Amino acid sequence: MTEESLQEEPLVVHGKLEIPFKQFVGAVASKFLIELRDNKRIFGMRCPECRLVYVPPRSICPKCMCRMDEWVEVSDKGTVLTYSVINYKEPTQPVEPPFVYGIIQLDGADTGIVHFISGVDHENLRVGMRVQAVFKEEREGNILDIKHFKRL
Amino acid sequence: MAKKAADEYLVMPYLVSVPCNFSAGPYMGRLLREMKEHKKLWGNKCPSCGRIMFPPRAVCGQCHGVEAGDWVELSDKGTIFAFDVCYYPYIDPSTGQPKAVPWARGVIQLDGGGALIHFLEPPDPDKLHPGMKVQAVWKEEGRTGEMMDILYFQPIEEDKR
Amino acid sequence: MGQRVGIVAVAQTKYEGSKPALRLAELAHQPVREVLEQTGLKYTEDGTGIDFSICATDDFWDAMTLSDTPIGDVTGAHHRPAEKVSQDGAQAALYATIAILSGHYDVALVVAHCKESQPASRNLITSCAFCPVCTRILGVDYLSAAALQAKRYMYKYGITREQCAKVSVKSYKNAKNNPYAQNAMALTVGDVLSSRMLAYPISTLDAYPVSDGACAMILATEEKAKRLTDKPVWVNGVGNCYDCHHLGDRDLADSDALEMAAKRAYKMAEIKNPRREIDVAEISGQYSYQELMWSEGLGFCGKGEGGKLIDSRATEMGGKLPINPSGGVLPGNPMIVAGLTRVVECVLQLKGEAGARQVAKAKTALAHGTSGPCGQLHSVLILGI
Amino acid sequence: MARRVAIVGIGQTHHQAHREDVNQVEMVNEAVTAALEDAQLRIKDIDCVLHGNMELFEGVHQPDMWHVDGDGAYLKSGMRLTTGGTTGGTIACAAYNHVASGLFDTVMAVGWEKQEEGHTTTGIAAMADPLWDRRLQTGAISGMTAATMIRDFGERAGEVAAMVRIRDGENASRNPYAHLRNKVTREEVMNSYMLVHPIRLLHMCPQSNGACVLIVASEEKAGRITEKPVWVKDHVTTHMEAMLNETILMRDDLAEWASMRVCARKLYKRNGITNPVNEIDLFEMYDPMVWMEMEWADWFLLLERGGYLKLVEDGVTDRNGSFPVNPSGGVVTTNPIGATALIRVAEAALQIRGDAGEHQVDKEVKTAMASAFGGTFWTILHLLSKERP
Repeated sequence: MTEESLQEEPLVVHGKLEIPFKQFVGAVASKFLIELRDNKRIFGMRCPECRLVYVPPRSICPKCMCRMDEWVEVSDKGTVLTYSVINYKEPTQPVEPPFVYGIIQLDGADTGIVHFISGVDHENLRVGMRVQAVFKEEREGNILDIKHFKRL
Repeated sequence: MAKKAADEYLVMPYLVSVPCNFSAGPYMGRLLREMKEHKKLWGNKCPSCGRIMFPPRAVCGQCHGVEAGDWVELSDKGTIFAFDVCYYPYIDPSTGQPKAVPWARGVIQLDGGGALIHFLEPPDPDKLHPGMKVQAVWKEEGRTGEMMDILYFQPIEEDKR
Repeated sequence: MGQRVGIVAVAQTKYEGSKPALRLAELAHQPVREVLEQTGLKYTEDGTGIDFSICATDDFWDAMTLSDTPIGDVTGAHHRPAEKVSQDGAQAALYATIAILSGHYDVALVVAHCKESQPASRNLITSCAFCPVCTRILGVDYLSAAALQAKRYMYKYGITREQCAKVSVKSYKNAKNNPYAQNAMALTVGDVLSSRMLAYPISTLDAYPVSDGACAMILATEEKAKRLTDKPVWVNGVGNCYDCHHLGDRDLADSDALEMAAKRAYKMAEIKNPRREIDVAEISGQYSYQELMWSEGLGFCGKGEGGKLIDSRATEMGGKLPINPSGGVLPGNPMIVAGLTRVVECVLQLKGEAGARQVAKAKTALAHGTSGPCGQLHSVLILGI
Repeated sequence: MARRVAIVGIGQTHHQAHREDVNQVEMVNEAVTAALEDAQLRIKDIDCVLHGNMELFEGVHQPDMWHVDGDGAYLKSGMRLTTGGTTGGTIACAAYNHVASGLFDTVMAVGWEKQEEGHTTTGIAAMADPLWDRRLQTGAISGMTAATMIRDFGERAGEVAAMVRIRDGENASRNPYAHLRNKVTREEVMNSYMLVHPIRLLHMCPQSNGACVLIVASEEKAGRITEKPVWVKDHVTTHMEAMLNETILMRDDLAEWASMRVCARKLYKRNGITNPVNEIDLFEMYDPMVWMEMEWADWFLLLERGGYLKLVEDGVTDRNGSFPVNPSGGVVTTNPIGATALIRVAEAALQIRGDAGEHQVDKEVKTAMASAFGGTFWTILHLLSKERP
């Protein structure tokens, strides 16, 4: 072997890491998503200690660590807490950029939910804007059963 | 709730798929190039303990960070130290696809030093045994500089039982 | 506390957008070799050498289960104790401090490495960190999450894009004094504002570039540190803290976890007034707004006053509290490594070895690291001489 | 200065193949809740939470971020340490270090895995070098150890392999948390499905979903929390070089050189142990398959090659034997990988407390040892004692 081979262009091998996964959302989140899918209704969960209503609902209060089982139906209307216009593309994104992410606090909920905001000129986006969930026609039992939130 | 949801447990399937640019570095890079261009295996020596490191690498882990010394050409013939035969189809993380079974692999001690794990043919526990002499079968066309440039190791003729 | 932990050696690679010539272990080996040479230490457990190794590395980033495996060869893991912190490197330095204080180990090596250039996009990796129940499917990653935080922060406290852009301008300017920095340039606020928008309000120059690099350090008990170097740098305080996960559970404009982490570190280091007592700070801000937000969390200014702080120029070189004389993360430090780089830079400052980026008379320094989306986990180390 | 550290709380899930009713966070919360209940503590009493699991088993990047929502780490200190199969052992070491440092009083270590959400063998195969032998992996189901045991001991090895599995099944049937709780017969073991020649299904650990939580505390706190503290006397971590293929098997001095023996020698030397089988009362061993227990136990226990086979044949390692091994049923009956090594420590502690219930061993347990295995032959040993060290 010759010394020249040390001077060669660095060898970079194109490979990949690819593994399929399937994650269970659990009984509580299943109920939440089934309600979205079957009845187009949005539920939250109230903590017995801090009384906060969490949307999306969970079985454990992340702050008090207690079990929650008080379901609360919340509105499909809410207020935008923050937003961003996304101008870069990744295969992980379910829609084509540019698109808008927002965190929306639904009426009756104490926490926000991350989702898409659509149908608003980007210059007109505002924190505090009122929006409403738009459901998909064909729903599958995931959070994308809400297609996006539209301006009220 | 209006309608009591049945005990339906939802699952979110998804695929982690990350294309990667793996730098081979000067040591592994040199080995892979030699495999591609000359069908040769090269290792390097630890100047401290004298062992042959294969695949070659920057430092000897056993000597705690001693940097590698001379290059050594290795044989593509060797002896099976131990082997197993896989009947369990699992998903290869390099492809995301299940691998066809059965397949056999052996820990092969190369003549003159160095060792590797590689596929063995035939994948039949009755036709392989520890101590058996084996030889690399190289890909003749389209070598790309990877371990699979060797297709598999097979028993050397005179030792076949 | 009767015992102190001292940092006796630090090293880092130059940070670059891509280091195609090096494998991960070879990358980690560079700073490790340097700290071994600086101290003359070997990997021994007979009381004369390094008796514990910690690497900061992550399986997703390295595309490898047990990403610490190949690194073990260069950290002397063979037949010896080695552990892996799969988070930001500042957590590894913090853990090394704890491990030495425990009395179980005397001298610890810490090394962090990452090649953000290895995966096709870092967003492919960070999107896997979100709750798979309701968030991941939306395609949110650390960049888009940061944009949501930036907008919330700017809205709540009236912070302007110009104020954020000033952080970028300062960072890239300071980086010119740092030979290890990846990108260094003279920018104007206008350059930052007009750079390509990635995720409003974060534009290209508000965000750190893809980066490859590694850094390492050796920490030791007080007694051994004094023997190993004339200029040990003491870890006087450490603190870390988690926030909750769902972006909508938090008011993203406030960094409760950082306040808590800082409080813990200040208490241990007996710091009452951080703004006055700390001479120099290295803060992990991957996006320009973060330096302002984290400054608030660290108590360098009041809540919502991060914008005023940058306007006051107090955090520039020559100011009362220079932040990121090295340039910080914005000019380019990879995830996993960035927090440890902050610690390394603080050590160089305190030893008076920071060259053109030296802050005069620095005696107490603060290093900050963060892991997770929108600063969900913060680590703070207070260093002193 | 170093402080004494005691285990004061233990919690586990009922480890199972299927947990479709809970997500990862909810599953982990079950073990957290159980540990807090065991210690009679509330989450506010915990200073610090340490997380451990493998990212590529479930595909969640930095899962501690999400898991904070169920393990109580909100506004607490903590970190995530992962070292493969040894992870549970590593976070137990880290929990000890955190408390001994004097900076934390009560620390919770959380190890978990939800194997059904990914592909265990795929995740393990991803451990190999992507540019070298990643495509040649059979994950943890490597037939090499079994092959060399059969080479050296012939049919006897196969018989002992069955005996170990029968013992583990018997023990697991008494352990309500174990995953595979059915007793098995020699014929069932011998005729089970061939996974990777010569390893059969019943030689191998299952893929489990589960979590284990350990709460450790300073001497002062421990005294207030429990009347039965279990003291962590010592822990030793010993890794090995990265490359698996050439280093592990092809050495004449393998028994002396393997990390198991190197680790054990360090532990014994530091703690004045000369005859482990006599001086240690019980061993919870991380054995991903029965063959590995058979080979590695010689290394751990400083026996001649094959010495352990005789111990198994003589019933010494049975639950009512003089040196019980894996009275919990061991890894061969339960393996949520990130939790597995922590379960070893937890089960050893339960035996010392005398709280193991149906699977409590007959003899009194004053000293117990727990091992962890991971990566390329990495080993951690914990030595626990009833008496304050």
